[in-house]
Amino acid sequence: MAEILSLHDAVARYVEDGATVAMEGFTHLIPFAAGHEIIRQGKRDLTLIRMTPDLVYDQLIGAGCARKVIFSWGGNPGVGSLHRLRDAVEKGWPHKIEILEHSHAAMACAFEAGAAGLPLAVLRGYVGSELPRVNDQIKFIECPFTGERLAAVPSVRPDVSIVHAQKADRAGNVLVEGIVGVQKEAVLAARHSIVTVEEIVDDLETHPNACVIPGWAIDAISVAEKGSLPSYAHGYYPRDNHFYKEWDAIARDRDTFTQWIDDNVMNAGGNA
Amino acid sequence: MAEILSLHDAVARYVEDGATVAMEGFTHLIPFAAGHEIIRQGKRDLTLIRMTPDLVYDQLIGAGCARKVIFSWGGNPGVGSLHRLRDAVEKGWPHKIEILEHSHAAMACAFEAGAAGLPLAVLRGYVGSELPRVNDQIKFIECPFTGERLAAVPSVRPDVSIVHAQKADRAGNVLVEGIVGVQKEAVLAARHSIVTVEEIVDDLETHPNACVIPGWAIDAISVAEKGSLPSYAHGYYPRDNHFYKEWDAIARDRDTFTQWIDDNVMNAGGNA
Amino acid sequence: MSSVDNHPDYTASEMMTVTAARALENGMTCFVGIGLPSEAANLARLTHAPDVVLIYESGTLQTKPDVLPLSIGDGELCETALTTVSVPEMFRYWLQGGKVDVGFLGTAQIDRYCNLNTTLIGDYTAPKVRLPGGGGAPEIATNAGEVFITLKHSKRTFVDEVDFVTTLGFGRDGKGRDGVPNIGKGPTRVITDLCVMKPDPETKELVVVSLHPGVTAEQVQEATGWEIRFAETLESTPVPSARELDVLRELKDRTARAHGGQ
Amino acid sequence: MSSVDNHPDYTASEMMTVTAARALENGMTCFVGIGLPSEAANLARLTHAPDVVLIYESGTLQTKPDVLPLSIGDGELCETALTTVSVPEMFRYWLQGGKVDVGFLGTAQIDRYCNLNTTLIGDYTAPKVRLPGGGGAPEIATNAGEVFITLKHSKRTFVDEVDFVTTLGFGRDGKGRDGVPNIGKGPTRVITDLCVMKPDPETKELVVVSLHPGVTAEQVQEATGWEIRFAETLESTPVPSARELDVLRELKDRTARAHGGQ
Repeated sequence: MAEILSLHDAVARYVEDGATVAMEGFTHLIPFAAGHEIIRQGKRDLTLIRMTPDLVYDQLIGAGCARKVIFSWGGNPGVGSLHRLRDAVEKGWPHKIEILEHSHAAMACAFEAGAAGLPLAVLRGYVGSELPRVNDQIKFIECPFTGERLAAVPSVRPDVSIVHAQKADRAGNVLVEGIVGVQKEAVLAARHSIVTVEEIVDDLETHPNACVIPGWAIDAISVAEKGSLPSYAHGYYPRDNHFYKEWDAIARDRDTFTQWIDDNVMNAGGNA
Repeated sequence: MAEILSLHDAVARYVEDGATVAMEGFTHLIPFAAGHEIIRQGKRDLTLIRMTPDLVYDQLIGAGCARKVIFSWGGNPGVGSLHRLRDAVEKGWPHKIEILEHSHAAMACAFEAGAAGLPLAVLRGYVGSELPRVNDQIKFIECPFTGERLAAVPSVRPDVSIVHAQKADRAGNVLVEGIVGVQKEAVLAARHSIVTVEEIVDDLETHPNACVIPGWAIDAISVAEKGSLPSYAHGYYPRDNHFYKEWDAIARDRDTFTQWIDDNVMNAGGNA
Repeated sequence: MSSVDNHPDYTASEMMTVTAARALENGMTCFVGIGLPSEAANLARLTHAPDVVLIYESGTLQTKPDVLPLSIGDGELCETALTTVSVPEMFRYWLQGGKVDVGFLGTAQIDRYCNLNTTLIGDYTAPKVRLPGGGGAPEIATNAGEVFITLKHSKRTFVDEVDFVTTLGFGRDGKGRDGVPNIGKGPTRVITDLCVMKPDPETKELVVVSLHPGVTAEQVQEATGWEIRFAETLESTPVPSARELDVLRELKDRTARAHGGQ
Repeated sequence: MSSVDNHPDYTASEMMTVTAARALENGMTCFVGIGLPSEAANLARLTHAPDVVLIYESGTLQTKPDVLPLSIGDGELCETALTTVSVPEMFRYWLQGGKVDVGFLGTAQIDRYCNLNTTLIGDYTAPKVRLPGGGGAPEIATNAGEVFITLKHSKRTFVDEVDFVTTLGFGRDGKGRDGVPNIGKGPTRVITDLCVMKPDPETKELVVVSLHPGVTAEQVQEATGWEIRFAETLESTPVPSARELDVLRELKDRTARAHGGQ
């Protein structure tokens, strides 16, 4: 049953050094506030899973929280590279990280399979791609009915998943609306889950088939107003495309990056 | 791209003798009007797929349309047996039919896999059940990552799927709301699809994550007002529970059944 | 069935429903079968377990029906649910995904190892009676944390050997769950109109642990198709409270009015 | 690039976008990559193909953005979509389920057999440049009915051997799709700022079929990292119409205003 906790307490309780962490949100509803809290608490050796690492993982990687990143598209959308991801992979700064890369289809299926309690996802994928050559977690199986060769990947089953959503009610039921990505899957696939929300309301005021995650499937709810900026929250605030462009210059250089983290994360308090 | 056709013409065009047909709707939105049209047109040798055959398949079986039924729960919900299904299986009236039975979980996964373009569905299922002994379409595979034994069933990929929905817009986009069952999966898994709707409207007036099936994924839309009675259409009319209870007596006897079909289906016109 | 002093009159069927309802703890997540389980689960929700989470296979999550559904997919279930998901999602994410504490099932036949038959009486290729089939039960029984079973007690239902194992209890030898990974505990109690039974922790054979007031061990044996075991210390099932009976009767009255009203 | 008589001035980049847009037929279902493909697909929708169905991997089905998205999941895509589904559903039901006629992709590197590299430059374990990775492309390229590719022409992008096959064109030998069941036709045209290329029907090697007005074969060869083939009858790509240019420029202006406005 979801407990309403401060973001500080939720991260302190559920994100352990060395944990496998999935922070999801497909462009929309990216849990930046939670990412910053992880940086502030100096978590280390995390295995970070995310289809699109985006700025949130660029920041965590640059801040030294990551040991390994599992992803399927690691860029700054519409802008260019994730310089901190590249610096870690290419030059080992602040330390070497391991990467394991998939395609979007495979990762989406792996989250889905994790939510479905399966050990693997099966897909018509990776045909002719060289990704299976560099990712030993991609295998192939034969369909026992048709003989067709199909790709298989292990399901995603994180120690903790963190997502951001529009709102929760007082029982901790959460509404996710708009581009829902793999958020529900991430929560259901994980051993523990934290959902940050824009607000807590009396009534979700929704429709019969809305994407609602029941409170009893969530461990902690934390209010984090504007908690997905510079990403956006459908119905609350738009994406700060300007900042996404600015990030390119900030992250290109180690010093400007570190300064930015100091100014905007380390010394920015959080909402503990 | 969906074409708006009379139900007569849609069934005449897409339901061929010998075809594999899935008519779905999980208690809700069962396409009775379409079932009656199939009976009126005297279609024969159909392989009928449906999780819960319900009265609609009892009628089709009793009227002699079915060669084979694939299902997972064949009762009159809350009332008792499907007497026409039983009479066909137990006594071969009006002729012998073949049955292939699954569990709900397996059939739901098989529809899902069909929609997903996969030849098989994988599930943690059938453990200790004797169903695999009588259904040679249930196999077991080994997970290449964990070694776990998992059940596999062929995906459902019908020649034609027929579902009922609340409404379509003029471009043939369909809104399904409430208990959505496996309707979307049935449509997407099929080679051809017919959707009957209560009405055609200018605007579906819906929300960002509604269950909408785009017109270009559907072959034919037919207006069939009250087309799911005695089942129901959320927002339009309730389930006729009374008729479900009455059906028990009607269907128990071959003569009363045949009379009912004559009076209510054969001589009832339809909306051609 | 006669009443006990200081308690209101109740029927054997009410005794069964109330006892089944009491098995559900507040806050549990329960995947509910239609019929007797649904009646018991909703009684629990309306009495001691207001926060019990009821899930029906039609996709209705955390539903609070005001009247009992006739079918597993009545409109009432959707209208009172937190949300309604597709049927594939229900079986994949919620049941198979391990979110269900208890599966609550009825059955047509049960044997001493809690194997359930809802498929047919007789031989599979030439059945004497064709029953509805497995429905959700085979995977509810293995993917839910544990399973409660409720049905009326008779020699027709409690049989020495089920004609078909639709749904695993503990297998025909009681060892059907041994060594199977990622499987629930299986049946932990069976509630009938005569008594409450639990599997022996070792052999998994059903043992009568509690007799309903006024019921004798002989009555239970007569209604059971094998030589049934009784616990050394046999409890007497607590009788229904006046409130439980009131709530149950009001629920059934509302239901009858709603379903008769068409 | 200079203009042709009776036609307005246009840039090489506009020529590329307009030509890419014209490849899409009205009513086609197109899975759209971000950047150049998105610009071309929306231009098609706003000109000759009003009923083209645009799908983005963020789950937005049949979307009609008024301004071009910066990211694949901009709010604009959801707000103007017929409906928005989960990302697993998008890849499973819509792409893998065979509902997509055309995948429209960009790339960092392409070889003569249309294999695409968006993973890295150099060696996998010690990359010179780490690129974003596969994203949706590997399965778009195999599960869509056919694939259009658009990118700027240069020796950096048109390479003799891609450093990594992220996404299958026709394999390093041109035979990568032979005998593979349930696979799309693969790339059927490549549109650059210089020309249009199509795979040879037999060998699958890219052949220049059309030069943009004012572009010479030599220019194409100089911008290509292998000895590129030219069709025997080389067409001249039709120039953009005034309307196409107007619509494209208005779209880009609206986009700049929208994205700069924060």
